[in-house]
Amino acid sequence: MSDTLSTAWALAWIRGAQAVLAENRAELNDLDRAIGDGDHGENMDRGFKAVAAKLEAGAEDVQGVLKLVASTLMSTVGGAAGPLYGTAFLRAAKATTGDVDSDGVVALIAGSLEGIVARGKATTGEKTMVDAWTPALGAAQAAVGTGAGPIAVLRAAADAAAAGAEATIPLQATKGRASYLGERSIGHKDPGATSTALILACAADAAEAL
Amino acid sequence: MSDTLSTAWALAWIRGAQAVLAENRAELNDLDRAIGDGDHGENMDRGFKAVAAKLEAGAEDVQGVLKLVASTLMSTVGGAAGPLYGTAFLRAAKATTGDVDSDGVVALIAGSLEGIVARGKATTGEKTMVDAWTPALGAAQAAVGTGAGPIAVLRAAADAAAAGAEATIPLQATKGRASYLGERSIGHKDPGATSTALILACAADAAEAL
Amino acid sequence: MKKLINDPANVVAETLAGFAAAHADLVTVHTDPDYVVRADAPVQGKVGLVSGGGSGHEPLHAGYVGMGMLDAAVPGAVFTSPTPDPILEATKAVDGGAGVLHIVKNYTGDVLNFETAAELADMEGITVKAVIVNDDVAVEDSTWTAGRRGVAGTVLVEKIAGAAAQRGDDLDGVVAVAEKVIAQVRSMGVALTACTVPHAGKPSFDLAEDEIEIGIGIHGEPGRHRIPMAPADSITDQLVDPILADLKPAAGSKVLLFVNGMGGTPEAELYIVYAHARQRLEAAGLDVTRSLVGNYITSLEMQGCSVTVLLLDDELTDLWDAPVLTPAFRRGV
Amino acid sequence: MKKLINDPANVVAETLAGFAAAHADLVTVHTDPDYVVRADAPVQGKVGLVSGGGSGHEPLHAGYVGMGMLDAAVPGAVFTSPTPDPILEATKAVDGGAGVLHIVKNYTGDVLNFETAAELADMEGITVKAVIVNDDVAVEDSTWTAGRRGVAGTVLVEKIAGAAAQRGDDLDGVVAVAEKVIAQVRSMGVALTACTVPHAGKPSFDLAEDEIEIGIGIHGEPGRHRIPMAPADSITDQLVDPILADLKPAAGSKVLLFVNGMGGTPEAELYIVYAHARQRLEAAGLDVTRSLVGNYITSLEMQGCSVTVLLLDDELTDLWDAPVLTPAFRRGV
Ligand SMILES: Nc1ncnc2c1ncn2[C@@H]1O[C@H](COP(=O)(O)OP(=O)(O)O)[C@@H](O)[C@H]1O
Ligand SMILES: Nc1ncnc2c1ncn2[C@@H]1O[C@H](COP(=O)(O)OP(=O)(O)O)[C@@H](O)[C@H]1O
Ligand SMILES: [Mg+2]
Ligand SMILES: [Mg+2]
Ligand SMILES: [Mg+2]
Ligand SMILES: [Mg+2]
Repeated sequence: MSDTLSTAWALAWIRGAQAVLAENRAELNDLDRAIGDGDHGENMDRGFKAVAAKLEAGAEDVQGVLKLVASTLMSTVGGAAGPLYGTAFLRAAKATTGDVDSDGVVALIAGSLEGIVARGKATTGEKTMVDAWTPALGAAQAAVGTGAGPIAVLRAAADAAAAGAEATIPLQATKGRASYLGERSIGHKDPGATSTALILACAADAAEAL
Repeated sequence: MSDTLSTAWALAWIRGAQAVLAENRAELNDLDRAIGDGDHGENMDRGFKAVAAKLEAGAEDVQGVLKLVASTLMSTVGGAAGPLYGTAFLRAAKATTGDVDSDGVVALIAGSLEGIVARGKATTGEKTMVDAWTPALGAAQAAVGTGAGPIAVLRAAADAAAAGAEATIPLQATKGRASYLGERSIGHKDPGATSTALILACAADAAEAL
Repeated sequence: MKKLINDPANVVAETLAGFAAAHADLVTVHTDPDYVVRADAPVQGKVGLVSGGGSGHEPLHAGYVGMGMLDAAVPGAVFTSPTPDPILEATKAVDGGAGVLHIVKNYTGDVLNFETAAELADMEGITVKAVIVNDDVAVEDSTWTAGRRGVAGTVLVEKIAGAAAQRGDDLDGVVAVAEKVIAQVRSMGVALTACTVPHAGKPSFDLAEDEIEIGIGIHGEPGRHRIPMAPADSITDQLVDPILADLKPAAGSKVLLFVNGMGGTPEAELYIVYAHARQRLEAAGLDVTRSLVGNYITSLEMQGCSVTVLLLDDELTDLWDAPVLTPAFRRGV
Repeated sequence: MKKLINDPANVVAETLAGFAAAHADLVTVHTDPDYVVRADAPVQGKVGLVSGGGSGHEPLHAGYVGMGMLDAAVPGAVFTSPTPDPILEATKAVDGGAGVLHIVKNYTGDVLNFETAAELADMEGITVKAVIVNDDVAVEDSTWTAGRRGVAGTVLVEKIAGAAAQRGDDLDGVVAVAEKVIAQVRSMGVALTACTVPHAGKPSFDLAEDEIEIGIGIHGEPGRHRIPMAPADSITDQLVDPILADLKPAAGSKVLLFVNGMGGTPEAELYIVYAHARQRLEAAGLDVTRSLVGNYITSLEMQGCSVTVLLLDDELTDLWDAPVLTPAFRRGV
């Protein structure tokens, strides 16, 4: 365990995310099938497969990895999730420098969230991935307040994102494709919030496994 | 029981046929569905409903009834069955004069068969209505030979038509829509032979009920 | 059965009512008996073209009534040939003094009803000739069968014969052009699903979830044999192979390649079939100089397609390219 | 799932290959990134029109590339908005110096990806403006939702804005025409069956044998509510009523009535819907002066349809009637 997360962590995170999103492809499609158009798992899987293929080329630092993820997602995912995740990773890269400590983890998550909100103009409670990123940021900040190291901060964020994703179930969607369903969107978990929780869990897993 | 069948018989026959074809509409459709396009019951029902509506206007003699049936079937049934049955009834009318005795029944059936063959160019064993009309004619001729009256001649013809229809089951179709199936037409009863048997049974029923 | 219909018995009549209202600039729809004619029929001095058959193949035939194609279309009940009366009335309505050509798909019912109508028209002094389209290689053609069915090639016959009539050919000339197309066109179809005739209320045949029917006709009748579901390229091979075997086109021949949708297949899939069929024709040394892809002769909502190949020469190419203005087919006007 | 495809991952690429071969006279297809342009692009001095979105809606958008309509179409994966790269490349390929209009259907994904592409194009010195089509009255339009979806009205926007660009309007002029159409067009759809996205392999939603989905979108997403199967006239009422309630057209207004098939519905059924919709509009005092009936913007093999009403004035009527020459839409040429 070290006090900062390096390029190796970033690479392990994204490789792990690729594997986890591939595993959860069908489940994410099913969630999207219920309140959207059934392609979210497909989109994320396609995007992270493309990312993984490019990662082989290597990246100099954490920010290099994040930028590669950003541009690749932007150019391969399409749909709503492509520009949203693309901007999220781009802002995460811009919000940090070099290896990432506890504050860096907070900055990374805050940057992601800001990017998503800047593009998608959603706020909390609209049943989108914002409802996973927002509690993740809150939990990360709280963990830093208790003096936690970056690994523990990431874990706190990941757990909060997972809880946030669960908490989208009773919400009525007012942004994204699910909003077309009106009240019928209630009772289903948001696919984008779910993929966010998976990705953040991979970040924590990768950090713990270092 | 009389020695000739009159206009009342012809009217009762056709009314009975209308009822029986309506009852057997779905069954004839199903037979046609197996080796054709599933509309034979529909076609016959539509045609005889139109005939029944026109019968109200009345007809002077047996031939008048048969001609009305012919022209109405021709103009309402369509498909293969329309021109075939239309021509059959037309030739039946032309082959007889006034009330029908035993020889008249034979002439009526012979006329029908000739009309069908003239139009459709089928011979026996091709899995068509010819395979019901041909044994019907043979049986009628045989019955006349034994001195039977017109009612018994009709019943013999009807029974032979029914047996002929059953006997189409093992045949491979070489005429009509069922021929497109090649060997796959084997094992199914021909819908047109079946409707022929129904119609001739109604003729016998009507004669017996007089 | 879920369909956008009211009463199954009124499907054809209600369809014609909508068609008449939507295309009043191009066609006139007569009811009782039902037939559709060019708005400017009869065109004096021009050979009149009449086609028809059971409904359920839309846009065939009514969609092809107009300048450069048909003068009249006669729609029967769904999948049931029309009776002689409306064929006769349509024939009378489009006779401009140069005679009338009946374009008949080879089905016993169509042939018999058109034959009767032609006899009746003849008695009224109208010269009628008929051509029988029989392009379906799925069916064995022999004196012992009802012969090959008429399927997608009908669209090409109607377009090309229509152009010949429009340029002023006489009746024998139009017949000759139509016969040339018929001699040089072959088709083969496949169904992924059956279709449901409205008044029947259930599918015309049963097909398992992993089966397809090769050699399907256009009337919801079963095809020649069933195979397990396969990739598009393999299915396409099974349509192209019998066409080439039957047509035996010389290498270097120019051809028109027509991939037709049966009504329920997404257009994208038709282009996938087209791409492979074209590769196959090119590999056989053929030059695909004209193409048609889309739903032109359908079987209600059936999923599937047919492939049609027409051998072209300069005359047929010119007639194919000639202007046409109908509800469903417009080129060069 | 039975489809005429090879590998679900290659559906769009193989479709484009077939499309390119079949329509080489009208369009050029670029791959990697995928986009389709007019064969004569860029047209110097003319505003370039680019549209796009997920595939699976064929003939939209690629079928509308050509003279008098779109200059380029950008197909994404099935039902998934394309990424910014191909939109940017298409934008560059059709810029003839007069600027480029992006016609975007109102879906978060389409809007975000086109926005990004427009920013990138701007950085390369190309003036890009965008219009957002949002004609679907099934969706509540409020600041609290993603807004109404863009559906069948898109076809009319593309045709009419395309005609404005073709006659030489400048970018602001074409935007104004497109915005006028968007302001005056409303649609509402119904699904009788769901459709199956190839890579998903199962229907996008579940619908019982006796249920239909009112207010369906075009991406296989569920609609607003479910009702038991009903006669066509009653279903049509449920599409026409909300359109009239939202559009509130003055009696005597001239309108275009567009009945669009979702891909798997027989054309005959569309005319039945058209007939009743037209009756309803006429009963409301409207004058149906233009009509369009057919599969113009589909959802794969979905069964169902949409009704679209566009308020016309003389300018829009003239632009609607203007010549157009594309693979899927030809008038007056
Ligand atoms: N305006 C928005 N802001 C934030 N997230 C959004 C927004 N719109 C959609 N999303 C997210 O995107 C997810 C859907 O992504 P995806 O299915 O890949 O794209 P599409 O909806 O274009 O098919 C939703 O579950 C939601 O979390
Ligand atoms: N050439 C023919 N000669 C005699 N009968 C025929 C011939 N062709 C078809 N048939 C009869 O017609 C019947 C089918 O009638 P129908 O289903 O009403 O017409 P279609 O085949 O046009 O749908 C067949 O079952 C057969 O008995
Ligand atoms: Mg989605
Ligand atoms: Mg039949
Ligand atoms: Mg029939
Ligand atoms: Mg999507």
